[in-house]
Amino acid sequence: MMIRPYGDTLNDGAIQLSFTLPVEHSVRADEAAVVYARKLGFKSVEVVHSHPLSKGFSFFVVYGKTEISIDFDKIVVEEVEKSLDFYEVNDFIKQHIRRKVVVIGACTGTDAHTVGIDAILNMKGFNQHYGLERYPMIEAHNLGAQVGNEELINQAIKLKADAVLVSQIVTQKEVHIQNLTNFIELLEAEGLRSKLIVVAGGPRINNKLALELGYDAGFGRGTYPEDVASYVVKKMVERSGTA
Amino acid sequence: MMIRPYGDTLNDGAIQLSFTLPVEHSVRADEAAVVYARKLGFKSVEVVHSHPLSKGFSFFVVYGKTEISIDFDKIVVEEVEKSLDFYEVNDFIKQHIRRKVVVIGACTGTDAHTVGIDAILNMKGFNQHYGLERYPMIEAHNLGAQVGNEELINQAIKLKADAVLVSQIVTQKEVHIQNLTNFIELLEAEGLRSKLIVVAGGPRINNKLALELGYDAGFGRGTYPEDVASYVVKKMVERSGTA
Amino acid sequence: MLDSKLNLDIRKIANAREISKQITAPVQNYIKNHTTVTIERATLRMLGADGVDTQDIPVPNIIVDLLGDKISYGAARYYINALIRSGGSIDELNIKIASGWDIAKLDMVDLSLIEAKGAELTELFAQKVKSNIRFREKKTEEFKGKENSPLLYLIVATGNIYEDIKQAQAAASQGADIIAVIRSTGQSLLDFVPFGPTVEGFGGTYATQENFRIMRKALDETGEEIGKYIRLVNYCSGLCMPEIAAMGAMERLDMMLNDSMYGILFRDINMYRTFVDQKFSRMINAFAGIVINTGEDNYLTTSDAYEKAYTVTASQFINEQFAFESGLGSHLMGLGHAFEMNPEIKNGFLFEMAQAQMAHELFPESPLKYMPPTKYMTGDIFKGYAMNTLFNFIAKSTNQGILLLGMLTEAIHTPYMQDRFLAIANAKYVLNNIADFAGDIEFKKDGIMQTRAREVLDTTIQFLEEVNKIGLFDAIENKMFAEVSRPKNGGKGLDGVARKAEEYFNPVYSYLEKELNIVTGGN
Amino acid sequence: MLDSKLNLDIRKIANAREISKQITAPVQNYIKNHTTVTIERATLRMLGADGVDTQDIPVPNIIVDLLGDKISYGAARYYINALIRSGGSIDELNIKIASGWDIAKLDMVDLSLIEAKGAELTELFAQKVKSNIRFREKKTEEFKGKENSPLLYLIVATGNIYEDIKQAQAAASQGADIIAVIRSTGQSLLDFVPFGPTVEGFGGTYATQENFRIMRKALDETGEEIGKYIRLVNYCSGLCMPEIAAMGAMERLDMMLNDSMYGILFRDINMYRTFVDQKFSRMINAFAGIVINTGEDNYLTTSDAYEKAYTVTASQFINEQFAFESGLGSHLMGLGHAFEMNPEIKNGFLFEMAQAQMAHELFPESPLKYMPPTKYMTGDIFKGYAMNTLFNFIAKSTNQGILLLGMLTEAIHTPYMQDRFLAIANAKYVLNNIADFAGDIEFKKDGIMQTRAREVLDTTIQFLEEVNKIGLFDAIENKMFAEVSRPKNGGKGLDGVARKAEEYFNPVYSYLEKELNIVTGGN
Ligand code: B12
Ligand code: B12
Ligand SMILES: Cc1ncc(COP(=O)(O)O)c(C=O)c1O
Ligand SMILES: Cc1ncc(COP(=O)(O)O)c(C=O)c1O
Repeated sequence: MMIRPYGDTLNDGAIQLSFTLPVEHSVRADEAAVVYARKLGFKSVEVVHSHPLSKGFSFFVVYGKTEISIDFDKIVVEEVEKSLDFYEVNDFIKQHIRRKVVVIGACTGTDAHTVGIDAILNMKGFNQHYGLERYPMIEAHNLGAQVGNEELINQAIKLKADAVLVSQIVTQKEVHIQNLTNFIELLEAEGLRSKLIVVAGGPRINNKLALELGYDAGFGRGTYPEDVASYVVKKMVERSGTA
Repeated sequence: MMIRPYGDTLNDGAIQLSFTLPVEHSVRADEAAVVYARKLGFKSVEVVHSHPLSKGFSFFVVYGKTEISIDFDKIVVEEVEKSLDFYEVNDFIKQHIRRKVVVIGACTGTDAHTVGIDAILNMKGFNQHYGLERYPMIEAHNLGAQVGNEELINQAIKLKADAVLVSQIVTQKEVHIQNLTNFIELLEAEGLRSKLIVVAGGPRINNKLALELGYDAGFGRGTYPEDVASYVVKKMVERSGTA
Repeated sequence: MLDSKLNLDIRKIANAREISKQITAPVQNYIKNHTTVTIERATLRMLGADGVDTQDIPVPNIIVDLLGDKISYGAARYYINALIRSGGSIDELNIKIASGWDIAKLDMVDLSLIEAKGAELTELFAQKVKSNIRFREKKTEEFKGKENSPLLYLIVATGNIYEDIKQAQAAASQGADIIAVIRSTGQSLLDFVPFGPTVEGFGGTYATQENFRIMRKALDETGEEIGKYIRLVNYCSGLCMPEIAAMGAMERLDMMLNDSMYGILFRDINMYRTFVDQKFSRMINAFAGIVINTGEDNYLTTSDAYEKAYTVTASQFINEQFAFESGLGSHLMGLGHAFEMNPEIKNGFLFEMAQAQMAHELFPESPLKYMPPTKYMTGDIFKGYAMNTLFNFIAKSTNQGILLLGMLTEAIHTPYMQDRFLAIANAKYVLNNIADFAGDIEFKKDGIMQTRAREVLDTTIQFLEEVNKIGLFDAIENKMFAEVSRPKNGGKGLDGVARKAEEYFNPVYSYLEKELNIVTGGN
Repeated sequence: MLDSKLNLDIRKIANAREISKQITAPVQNYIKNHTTVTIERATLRMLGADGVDTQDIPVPNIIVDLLGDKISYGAARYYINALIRSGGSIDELNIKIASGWDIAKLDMVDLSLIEAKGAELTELFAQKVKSNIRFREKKTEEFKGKENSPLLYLIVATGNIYEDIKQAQAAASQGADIIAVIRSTGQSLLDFVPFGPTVEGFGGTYATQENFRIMRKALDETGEEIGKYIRLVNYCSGLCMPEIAAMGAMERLDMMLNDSMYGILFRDINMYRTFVDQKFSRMINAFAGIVINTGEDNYLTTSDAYEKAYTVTASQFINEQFAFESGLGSHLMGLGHAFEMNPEIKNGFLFEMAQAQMAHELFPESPLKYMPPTKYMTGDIFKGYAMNTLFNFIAKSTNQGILLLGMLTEAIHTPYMQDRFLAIANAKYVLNNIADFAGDIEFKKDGIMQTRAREVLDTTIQFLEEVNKIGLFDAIENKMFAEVSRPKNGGKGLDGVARKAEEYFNPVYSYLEKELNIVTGGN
């Protein structure tokens, strides 16, 4: 199925844009905004608002219509399947793994945002969803924030982790990509990559990105602890081939 | 000078978009939004927000970065030059035309929005800028709204207009384009086009569009009466070659 | 008891009401002696006239055209006569008429037969409407808990009824309580109601009985799904006011844009025509339990909201009187006003709040309809979104009844689906976040808001007194409303007004007068 | 007189203040007997130490490292000794030290000579700071009319000081009153201050004296152009608190993020270190007329704003005491709090308003610093813009002093230029539109807001009493603040604390104590 954006009529291709151009505000700047939007593939373009931001910078609000379309049937996502809930995860572990699963997690590199990883790990959890610490069949260790990649690996070894959860919130200048990549490289150098389930998470992370960077899975905005738990335990069983 | 949008660093190419896709809200829909934005030429794309709108429709807020750039030096606009003010217009007419200039205006077709053309013509004017009715050297006739194109031409003949001002506010389904084009065709059929100065205006009109449609000039958002007056009188003198 | 913040003088309020009554009295005098083509057509519709001929002329129009001057005697008389004479069903009669049967030329059967048949047909109509009311009451009762307060009112305006349905259902599932289908540009000046489902319109969709029906069905379906009664609105306005009222009553619309003077001032419809029409249209709305929405917001699209606030208040009082005189109760009066203060004005918020609160205190039992900023909306959608936030704030904190949601793209296009979604999200956020703010604050005695309200009320009274002195007809001619002059005999539709004959017969009119306890008095 | 809306019991307020005084008293006892590496480095900086060696180690760090335990006697003593012995200028001395001259090993000249020279250098520093103050006073006086109320506070955070300047100047020309240059992630944990202009940083730009200087210059230029004094802010926080205070005093910063406990709770810096450092840093800020911004907003990024509102209020009282004890007047206390109520909470607006109004009534002379929603901001930039509208509303209607503007993209990226523009436009609209709203309303007696404020104040007092019972040090260890436990001897920087020797010598400290009328008392 070919699809296009929808304003008020199927296939009208309507999109709202806003952007800044590094030119002085003027009629010519407005025209530049039109030309720019055309270059992005918009057939009909309306600069509905423009305003000077400061010397040499102008702001635009634009509505455009485009004929560009994509084939929705060709969109595939490695969708992380429907989660087990708190009870199901514990039962699943009891039945298929028969020992406590060890999970460690941290917000790594220079990143000091603990709230995300806490939401996944701490007792209290997030939005009335218990964190992994509360799962009877999971032994969860929260290493906190600003944890270096080496340190994280050492802890994984020491605590005999089954799974490592890496949180990355700050993404400015792609700092998270560097850091996430570095972690996988270190793991591989240590020959540990295949022994661990390695999961990345954060508001700008998604499964696709995580897979590209060599993680087993990635979780974004609005993840709940059971999503991660459920993924981890199923993956463990899948790997050991005992499912 | 090649330019690109500016987020917080020159040439970062950052743009904000929002749009709706006619697909059910899901991880796959999010991915479709990414793919779509890529197809528009965005290299890095973040779907920062998505929300179901109703069955089969999803809303997205996206930030993207693109390397597409345009050459600002190549942007040319037929800029309507700096206006004379109220006094200057009257002096200019006294000196160069030596009779009252007759201007008629209307909001045409099915369009019933009088506020725009009133702002240009009525005594009171707009934002403390007097309307053309108040100009001693202009004889202004405001025909109001929902005026048919034939009727407008009849009045132009009857009142011996020098200039005709056409206002178009409603643009849904390009109704203004049809109506504006039709007016020029009728004028040409009557052999009147070259005898009149014909000006279009409205919030979605600009000079470029007006020229394309065969008008002498076009005025958009935030036009003041003196902008129009000044354009009309200069154009009259230019045409008669007596400037 | 009303929680009063403004400390307004109740004697002044009573006085404003009293003057308004004096203003409308002479108009009522005119009204009772006249009928119009559309009143007759509406009556025919309520009795069963329907369908179009090969040139798409509606059956009610064919009949009234055939009758010409005879409408002074009431068109119903001839229609019922034809029905009796034809011996067939109403549907058969309509088809015959559409095929060219000239019922104006028939001999008349005995009046008592016509009266009996008229009573019977009226009863059929009344039963239908009453069952609509019962249904609405049942559903609103059933789903009451889910309603927003104020009710969230969203418009759809694609021009295509089927596209409208998609948008309306989306809005309903997002939280809308009310859906208004905006009418196509220009329909208000048509002296007939188009027929059948329509897919072409500019800036809106034609109001046709079929469109009413299919949108009603679509909203009922969505309503059942989400457990809510979704109210449907259309425009009972223009040259066919009473006919649209009749259609709305039959198709279970819940609200109607319906103003006593809007057509005169903003559509240049003749004033006699409008006054006569509005009365019957409101009687039908009253009978059908339909909430009217008056159009005071329109004053502020051409006049300044700060300077001319009193015209809004004055018009509300006049609309109220006209409504009372049509048997419409306060609880059905969605009196209009709008958030149209220039956003650059210092303390503009306080003036808006004073005005909105005053409307609430002047008309405590009426579900006020509050219109969003439109005039000062620009292409800056972000600024617009912030303005809509404050608009929603005032609506909630002054207990408005009906909240027409502002679109961030108001200055750009008729709403996209996402625009409507964002509007609802904004309103829901504000309504919940400030839920009990209104009850938690008081206005400072003699502060800016109290002073402003007092001043507007005083000016309103002065203004009403002036109108009363010269009479409403002359006041309108003298540009006192909306800064526009409408000559008494100018405008559209005057030729459709006829003086009623002594023997004027209209079984629906009489029935409604009785049902609504309207005492019109003799000639 | 303060216009009170909350009807709070003034005895309770006095009580909260009294308990806070008791809480900080034992801490003061510890403070007066200790110094730290950064206090010594700050002192050296104020006396003239500057520059770096080939490995980018700052001269003040070189000296303190050389001195080791000797800092108990005050590093100034050795630096001045070296100056006298070198016979050259300060600049020459700095270069010598950077090149490896070990001044710890020199014989000491007569103390009276050192004291005299110390007084002279301190005087030079003091003159510079006083002239900064005069300049600031002149300019703020000159351009007062153009300031917003509250002052609009905008952040820049590109990581590159030159890019920051572009953004800062743009913001200033759009209406910002205050520009804060956000610091790079992690600088707070460096035990030295980087040197020179910097163009690389994550989520912010390094605080260096050169960066202060060039941003100051840029803002002064823009200020002259637009006729306004643009205030500059940085972070006087982390392991180098007093040094950054010293740099700010010299480069005419106007505000500093500076909290008595933030480093302990949110950066895991040792508590003894932090308490000792914060005092000297605040003395410097006080002397330089720099407004501090405390960090209570941070509690609410990890704790719930509804449940833990009292921790904010308690922390404000404690911060106030610590500030008083550093000679900092109320008018320089930008006590922090934040709009962090979950936007889904019914009546969240009322709770926010009660809290903001209470802060104003508890600290009527302090220019409160109100932080925008951050935690509940999402990628829905429109929702965010609406939240920021209500945030600005509360700020204005509760008379906040400093308004850190919220960004619609808070959940996405550090601000784009257009984000900042939209934030300013939003604030200006609201501030003007509701200009006198605060003065025009009252809160209902015993209504939701009054009750909420009373409850929070009561809980605050209970909480302060508990803290007082076990002592601040143990309270922090016991997780009573920010739900985090910090062991007394844990965290970073404890090894940088030294007990002062009897003969401890610090001419700047002594000078400031005198100037600020601080009575520290003997050992
Ligand atoms: C709270 C907060 C802070 C607090 C952090 C307190 C703490 N102890 O964590 C404080 C005030 C200290 C702070 C500081 C800074 N912050 Co901050 N902060 C935020 C804020 C407001 C909320 C983040 C949050 O708590 N979200 C709630 C949690 C529950 O959501 P989450 O993190 O997305 O986590 C969920 C999912 O992503 C997922 N998840 C997350 N991690 C993981 C891991 C795994 C394995 C899995 C499976 C799932 C998962 O599950 C969670 C639950 O669903 C955001 C803005 C915003 N509204 O998002 C900025 C924000 C993240 N901060 C930002 C910045 C830049 C900073 C600073 C660098 C600024 C500075 N220079 O001072 C500093 C430095 C911090 C540092 N060194 O990293 C930027 C990041 C910009 C970017 N994209 O790079 C943001 C977006 C604000 C902004 N617009 O500038 N911040
Ligand atoms: C006021 C208003 C009305 C009033 C009009 C009252 C009146 N007497 O004019 C009323 C309530 C009656 C109305 C009705 C409708 N409106 Co209306 N209305 C507006 C509104 C709120 C403001 C327009 C306005 O007055 N602007 C102020 C004037 C001063 O600005 P301006 O028109 O741009 O004029 C300036 C310039 O453009 C220029 N200019 C204009 N004309 C000319 C001509 C010349 C020659 C020159 C030189 C310059 C010039 O100079 C002027 C001064 O600077 C806009 C939304 C908005 N905020 O823009 C919607 C809007 C224009 N309306 C709209 C619609 C759809 C309608 C309806 C069709 C809705 C309906 N189905 O009922 C109806 C029908 C009207 C019809 N038949 O045309 C849409 C148009 C969408 C589109 N792009 O097609 C808008 C954008 C709202 C929306 N989002 O849906 N409307
Ligand atoms: C009472 C009333 N009727 C009708 C309309 C709509 O306009 P039109 O006359 O084009 O149907 C409005 C618009 O605000 C109105 O208030
Ligand atoms: C007092 C104080 N210092 C510093 C910071 C900034 O963080 P960092 O410690 O990374 O400099 C904040 C942030 O809110 C703060 O409130």
